[in-house]
Amino acid sequence: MTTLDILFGAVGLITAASAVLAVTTHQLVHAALWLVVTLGTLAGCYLILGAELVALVQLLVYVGAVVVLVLFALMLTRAPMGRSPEHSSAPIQRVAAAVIGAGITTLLAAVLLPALGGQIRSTRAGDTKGIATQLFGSWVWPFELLSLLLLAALIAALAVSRMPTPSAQRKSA
Amino acid sequence: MILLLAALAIPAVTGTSLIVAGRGSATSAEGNANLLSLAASVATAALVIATVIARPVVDYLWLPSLGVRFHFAVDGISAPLLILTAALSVAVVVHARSHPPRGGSPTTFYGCLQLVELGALATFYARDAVLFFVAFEIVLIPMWVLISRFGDSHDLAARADASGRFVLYTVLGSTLMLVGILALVQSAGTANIDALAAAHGAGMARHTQIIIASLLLVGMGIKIPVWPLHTWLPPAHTIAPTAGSVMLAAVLLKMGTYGVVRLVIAPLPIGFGALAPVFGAVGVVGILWGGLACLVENDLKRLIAYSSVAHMGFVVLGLSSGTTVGLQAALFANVAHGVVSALLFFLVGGLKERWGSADLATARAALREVSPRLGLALVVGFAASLGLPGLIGFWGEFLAMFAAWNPAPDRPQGLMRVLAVLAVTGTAVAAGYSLRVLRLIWSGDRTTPAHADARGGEWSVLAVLVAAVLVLGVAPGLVLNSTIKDVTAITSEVSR
Amino acid sequence: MIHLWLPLTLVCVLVGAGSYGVIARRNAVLVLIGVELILNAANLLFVTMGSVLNDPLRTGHVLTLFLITIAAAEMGVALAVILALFRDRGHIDLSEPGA
Amino acid sequence: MSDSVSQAARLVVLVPFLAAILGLFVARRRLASAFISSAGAVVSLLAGLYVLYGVHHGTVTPEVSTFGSLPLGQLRMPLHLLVDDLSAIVVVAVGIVGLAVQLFSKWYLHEDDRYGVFVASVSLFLAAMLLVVLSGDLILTLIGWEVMGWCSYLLIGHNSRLESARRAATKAFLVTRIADLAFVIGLIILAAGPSTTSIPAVIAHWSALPGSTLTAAFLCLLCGIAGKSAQFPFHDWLPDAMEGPTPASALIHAATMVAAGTFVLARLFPIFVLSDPARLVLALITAVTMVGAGILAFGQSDIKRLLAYSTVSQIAMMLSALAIAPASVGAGPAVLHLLSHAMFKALLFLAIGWLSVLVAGTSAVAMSGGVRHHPELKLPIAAGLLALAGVPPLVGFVSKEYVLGAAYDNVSESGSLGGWILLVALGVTVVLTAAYCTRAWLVLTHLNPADEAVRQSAIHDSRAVNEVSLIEMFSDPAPGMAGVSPPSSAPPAAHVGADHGHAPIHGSARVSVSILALLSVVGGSVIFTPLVPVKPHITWVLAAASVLLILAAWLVVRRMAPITGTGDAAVRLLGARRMVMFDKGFGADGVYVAVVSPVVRLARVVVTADRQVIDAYVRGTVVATRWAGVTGERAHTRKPSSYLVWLLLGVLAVGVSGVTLW
Amino acid sequence: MSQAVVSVNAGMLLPVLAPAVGAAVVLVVDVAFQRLRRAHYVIALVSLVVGAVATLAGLGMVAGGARQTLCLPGGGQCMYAADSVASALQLAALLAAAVTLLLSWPDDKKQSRGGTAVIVSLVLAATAGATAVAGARDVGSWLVALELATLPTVALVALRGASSAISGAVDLLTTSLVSFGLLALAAGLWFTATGSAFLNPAAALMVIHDPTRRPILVLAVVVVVAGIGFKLSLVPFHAWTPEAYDGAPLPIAAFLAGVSKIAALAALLVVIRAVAPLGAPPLTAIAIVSAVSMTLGNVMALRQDGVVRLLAWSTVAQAGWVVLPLATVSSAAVRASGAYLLAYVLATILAFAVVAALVQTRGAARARNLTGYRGLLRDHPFLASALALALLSLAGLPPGILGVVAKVVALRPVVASELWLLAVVAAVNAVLGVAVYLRWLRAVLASPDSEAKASARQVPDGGASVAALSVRVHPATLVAVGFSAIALVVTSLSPQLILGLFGS
Repeated sequence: MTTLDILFGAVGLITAASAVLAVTTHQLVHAALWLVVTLGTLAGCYLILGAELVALVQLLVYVGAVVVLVLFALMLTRAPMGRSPEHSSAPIQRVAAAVIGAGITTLLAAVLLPALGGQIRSTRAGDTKGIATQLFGSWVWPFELLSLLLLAALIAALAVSRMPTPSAQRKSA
Repeated sequence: MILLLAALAIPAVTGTSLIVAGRGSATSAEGNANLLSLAASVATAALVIATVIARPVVDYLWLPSLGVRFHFAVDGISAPLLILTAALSVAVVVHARSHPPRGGSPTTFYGCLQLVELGALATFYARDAVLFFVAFEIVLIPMWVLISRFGDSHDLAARADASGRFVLYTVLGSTLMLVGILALVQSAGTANIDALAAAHGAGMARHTQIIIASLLLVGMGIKIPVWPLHTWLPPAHTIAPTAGSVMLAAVLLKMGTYGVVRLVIAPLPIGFGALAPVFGAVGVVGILWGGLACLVENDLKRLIAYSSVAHMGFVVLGLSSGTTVGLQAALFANVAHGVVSALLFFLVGGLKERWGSADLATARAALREVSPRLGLALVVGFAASLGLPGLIGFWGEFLAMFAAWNPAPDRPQGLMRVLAVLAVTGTAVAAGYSLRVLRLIWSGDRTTPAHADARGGEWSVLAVLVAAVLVLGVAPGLVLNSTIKDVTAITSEVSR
Repeated sequence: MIHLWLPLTLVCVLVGAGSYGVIARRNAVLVLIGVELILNAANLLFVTMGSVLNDPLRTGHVLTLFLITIAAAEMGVALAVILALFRDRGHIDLSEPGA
Repeated sequence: MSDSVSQAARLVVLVPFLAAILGLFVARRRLASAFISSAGAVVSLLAGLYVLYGVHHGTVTPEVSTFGSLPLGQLRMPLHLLVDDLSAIVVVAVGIVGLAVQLFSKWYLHEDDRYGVFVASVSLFLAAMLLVVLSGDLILTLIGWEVMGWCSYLLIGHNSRLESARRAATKAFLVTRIADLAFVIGLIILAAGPSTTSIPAVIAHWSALPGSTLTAAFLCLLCGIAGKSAQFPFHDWLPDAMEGPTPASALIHAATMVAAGTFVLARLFPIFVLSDPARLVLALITAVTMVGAGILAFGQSDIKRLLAYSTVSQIAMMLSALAIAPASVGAGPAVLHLLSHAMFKALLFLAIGWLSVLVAGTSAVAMSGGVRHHPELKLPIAAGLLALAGVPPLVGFVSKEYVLGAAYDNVSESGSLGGWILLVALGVTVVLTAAYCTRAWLVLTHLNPADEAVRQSAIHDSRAVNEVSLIEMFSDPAPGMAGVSPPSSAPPAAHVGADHGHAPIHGSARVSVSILALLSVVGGSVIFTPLVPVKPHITWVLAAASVLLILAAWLVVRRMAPITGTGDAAVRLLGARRMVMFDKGFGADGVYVAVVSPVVRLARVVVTADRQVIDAYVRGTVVATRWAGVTGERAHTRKPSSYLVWLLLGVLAVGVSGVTLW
Repeated sequence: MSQAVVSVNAGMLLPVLAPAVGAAVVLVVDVAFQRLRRAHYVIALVSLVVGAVATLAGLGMVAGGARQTLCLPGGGQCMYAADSVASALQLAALLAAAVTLLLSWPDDKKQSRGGTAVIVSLVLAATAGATAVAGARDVGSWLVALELATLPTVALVALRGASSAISGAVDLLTTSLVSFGLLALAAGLWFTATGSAFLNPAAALMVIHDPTRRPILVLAVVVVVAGIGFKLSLVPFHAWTPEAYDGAPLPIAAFLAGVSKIAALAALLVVIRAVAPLGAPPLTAIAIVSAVSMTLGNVMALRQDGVVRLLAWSTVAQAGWVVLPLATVSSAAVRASGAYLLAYVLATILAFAVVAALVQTRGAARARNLTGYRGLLRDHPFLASALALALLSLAGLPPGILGVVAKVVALRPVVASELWLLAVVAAVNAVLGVAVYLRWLRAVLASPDSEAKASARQVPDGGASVAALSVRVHPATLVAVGFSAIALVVTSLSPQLILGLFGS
């Protein structure tokens, strides 16, 4: 039981709890906020695992951008404040969801833990320089593809949002 | 070599051009289309006969990555069937002169006929197992079009049902056959039919042989058709136009038995030996089943369809005996049924057009009184179909029964003898339904409603077929001598 | 030094929670949240293995960065489509049959 | 010499066959077809005579090849003809009868529009019979055998406008065909042993190993022979076959088809004698048949049917000779009786046909006194009847004595059960034969101021075709199929009505009749006996006994014959009511119907099963597919969230299966 | 700290670079010159053709020896390999994209929404993703390229703007997002199991002897199958297919059926080939998925009256055939699956092209409904013949020899490894498939009846479009039809042209 273990255990516990809350709460905004907590604590986990750069990016991109996007989406779709059970689907489906979720968890655990769970490893101090070198050296090709992906996504998002509404089309047609 | 390719190319080109480019152009006129396809079929027939004499071989690699060769040749077993196919293709075109197709554009009709001929010829020429399968499939769609577009126009639903049944049933059969062929090629290591036959299943485990053989037998059994898999045949025959029925009964069914000889009996002796009793049994059930059905069936075309089931049952029985006599019997009965069923379907097709229906229940003028030519052809046809000695139908049936009585040593003799006895009783049933039909439509005192007798194209076709029935009945050696060599090679026993 | 079962268990839990959310939610945005959780589980797996394996390519970390970016891009397109859906139907309930 | 004989033997079969084919082409033209058919018969008869000559003087190669042997692997099928003294003489007899029939029918059918077809089929029939006689190969025998059956179908049903003729033809063919099933199996068994179909080889093979297999084969053969030769229990088709024109009857029932069985057995006699059970069975069959048929013949109200039953009885007599003749005696007696029967029965049929044309009917009533009115018929009919009755020295007497002698030898040598039975049966048959001959003669020569009214009225109910039609059981709804055919249907050959000026008899017909008459008178001891391989010995005791029996029967019937009416002894003896039963052959036809009807019921079951059971699976798949489609559509709610459920469920399933089943 | 810069061979990357650059250029041009519309298409076609030509270099290769680039220094492993399989799929993808563009060629009358530049650039981007994933040999570019091939299609579907389009887009979106999450997880598992970023046998072979890490690898593979199953529209990941096809504009539906299927299979094959040398036993998961997909797809397709939905369901069924050989993990299976996919794509794109052409002449209402096809053979013999050929190829019956051969190819590995049950299921489904396509073909051959036209007029939308019908088919569409028809005929005459692409 190392100190890292204890730290990770604590943070990870929060992460897990908030993740579960994020998918179960009855209030949309709470869900978004719990997501923020999850992502933030995950960044903590990364730190503990010694990946400072990743943790940083996580905070910037995810907490900074994605969650904001989510919140905007909630606002724009006139999400009701306060508890509203209708965000969750029919009970049967929820039961199914629980079963499937549990199933997938156990499947993964059954495969992963026996193989590696027992091991105790030292985590390298994350060297940002090394990562950067690799990112722009070895991984240049996927990096370029990624830029194209971002471009395409940007255009796509723009075009779809600028797209005239069906009601307008009906008028025009 | 060029002969053989031409024999395949002519129907292919004519058929496709008639279908695709035919309409609208000058050929769309009934007569021109007929003339064109008549010329094509005659040329093809000549070439086919030339190939049968010259025995050329075409062989080059077609699909290197599958090892499929474009390999065609002629041997004693396929020669009679090739000639039969070519001759009947000419016959249907000639017959269609006096009975033009109804229901669609004539170009489509003749084009489909050409494609059917192409498929049948390619199947009988093919020397590569996979190529055989491809050729086997070619006939499906043209025949489907013939049935679904030019079939009996009284009941459209029945037309759709019959054509659908035909194509779906047969596709199931051929796909199972494909699985079998692939397995065979896989485990034998070659797709060359001759090599397969020569290997005699050497180095293949018994259970493998049995599995492959059963796949192939079920697949081809649908085409033959063997007893419980026959229910596509009667509706198809009932609905199909005359030309369709003739090609279906006289040529397409033969492809199944031919395939059994080529791809089951020769390459898988052990597997087939294990399955032969069952195969023969269903064949005999088919004999009795079809015959009995004919005793009460009231639609003439349906009746002949059922009699086809019965006659192919004799072929199956002969095949399952596993002796030279049996194979000879089966191959001869194959040809015999081709001729006889063609004759009968030409007749019945003509009668159906004259009567407006093929129903036996309504009173007709006795053919003997009003149309002696049709009457003569009918008498000969049914005499042959009841296996009258001296006519073409006799040899196959008798020899099949003989072969079943003393089969190959690895067959269960007791069972096979029981089968032989049952088959003999089947001939009595055949006599029963043949005389029934003759008594209903051939003899009688009614002379009304009178209808025209056969003449022109129809009569010539009928006359030729009647002559064939007589000649091959008196001199069966014409066929048997052609097949004996390869048959002996298959059964690998010295013919004394 | 760290016991690997800790992060791995967290991965499993996150995936499970994510899939639960994907199924159990009808609001499209909430479904997206579930998807994010699954993605983050993958990230965590990468980071964990990347930091314990001695990999010259730094695969674990680099791929995590990629995935984060991809997630952002996805989110953009997704929200655009969801807005279009909202403008079309007036709600973003995924348990309503589509047109 | 021998090649020319071989050629002649081939011609014997080939020429009538070609004549038949040609005849079909010229069927429309009377003269042409008459010429072709008669010429064919003549040529084949001459060739037959040459063969006969060759056989008895000089050397012949017995095995004559035909169209080559068939390549059938281990089964040898040489398809040879077999020329020996046995076949040669029978060929000649058949040729004579055939020629006579051809000549006669030119006159008899001279107003029939299908004369050409008729003579063509007669030629084909002759070819088939000659093939059976000359065949040295079981397959050739079978071919001739079945082709004869088919021709008999065509000939009996010649006048296919008559329902009764159609029915009789169908019945004849079906009954014989069903009997032939066993025949075919028998041939297969015989051929399977030596794996060849050549008759000499078969005989050689089986005579080495007699036993149960051989017996089985012969029992099967006997079944077929009983069918073709109209033996009990298949006998009933023959009287109905009288629906055919009289020349056809003369051909089928005198010399050819019905006698073919006898010939085939005679051919196989060397191995037939080896199987006692089979011979006993044959003895029983023939005993029953000859007596029963004799009785029935006496009770027939129709002279032609009387002849028919007498044929049945006489055939039984021939076969009985084969059943009992010791190996030492051989098949001679049977063949001899075959020949003589051919002669006198053909004579009788032709003569009666002649008369029936003149008096327009064949019923006893119609024919009563016919001979008195047409004296030119007196001689032939008398000769025929005397020969039939077996009065010395006519041909019938000689051959019957040989049969009796064979029975006597059998009893005296081995004294087998069959021998005793047959000896008795033969005695009874002699009496019965004499009785019905006498009756017929008295009827025909009956002189009384007959009131024409009676006769004319009686003409029309002479036929007695049975009620329930076999084919009708096949439930075909074709019209005019009413069980009892309408009373309007005329008697056989009545479409060439005498009273409406049938042409006067041709010389050729007259000649043919008189040739037959001559042969039946002198044929016995002078012509045939020397040519048939048989030890010429006549047991005088038996001869005397039979003559006495004949005399007695003659006297009795003579006493019985009434002076009034038609002078029909049977009417007096049995009473008209019972004679109806006789005409129906004691309802044997009903038995056939009883056999057929279950088959038809089975056929209905089959058709139902075909549509409702087997095809049900096909339709079932369609239904199943459609149902699956409907279910699938229900499952696709088009709700994205439910799709997500499937997706993750699928992942779980795939993952689990992958991890566990890899 | 190793030298980190990889070797780059741009020529080898051209199949990916060309469409990518093309997309960028199109956008720039669009910004620069507002008016232009056709120029975009010309640029796009040029770039696609360039890429296509560039793939030919890789086609000579046998499956094993590959042209590789982006290799780590020191002759290490490479991130991009253009071997015959990859190049063949790339070629197919580029050509399919070209046909798609031809089909969506702007028509003078109707204002194309969202600007043609967007559509063109998105199509090009997705195509670049497809070609990139075919060549990808490392987890990173594999993931990115796959997403690049997927994400634009969502927008392309949505861009039509109709309600059906949007709901289709939503279905596609949600499914793709979840699937991508799973793929990312699978990639993580792969990395966990092998400790290598490379999808190649070398990495897989390290695990094979380690009984505890082997299950991780297996799980990675099957999760990849599941995650890509959505893109291949395998049951049960298929549900978006009919909605998206039906909602999307026809060219985009063709794109979904063509390019994105190629991308999906390419991605799958990368992984399968990586594990193939393990001599893995038959993958039961794939067998089950394939059998279920065939059956459900055919059964559902039998009930569709809308042409596009029918094609969508037939896609599901054909996807089952595509992965059928993969049930036996082997290089032969990989080639077979690729060949089958190409045959399918060729036929289905031709079918879509004909439908698009008919929309222009007969109006959407008739062209999208089976009954609207009655009498086609009489009215448009050429189009009808092309459609018939396409359908028969899909059904696997002559004269669609290509389809027959494809059937043979797909069944061969299954039979070779004696999976009799699977083979029989496939045979039964061949029958169902024939039923599906002949149902359509019967309508094509049937004699025209007046009531169909009448009904087409009654439908308001149909009426409108009938009113707006152009008398003749747009030349670009005709070119598309003719191009794919000729390709299908040629490959039917000599299927080796397609089989040979994958080496032997």
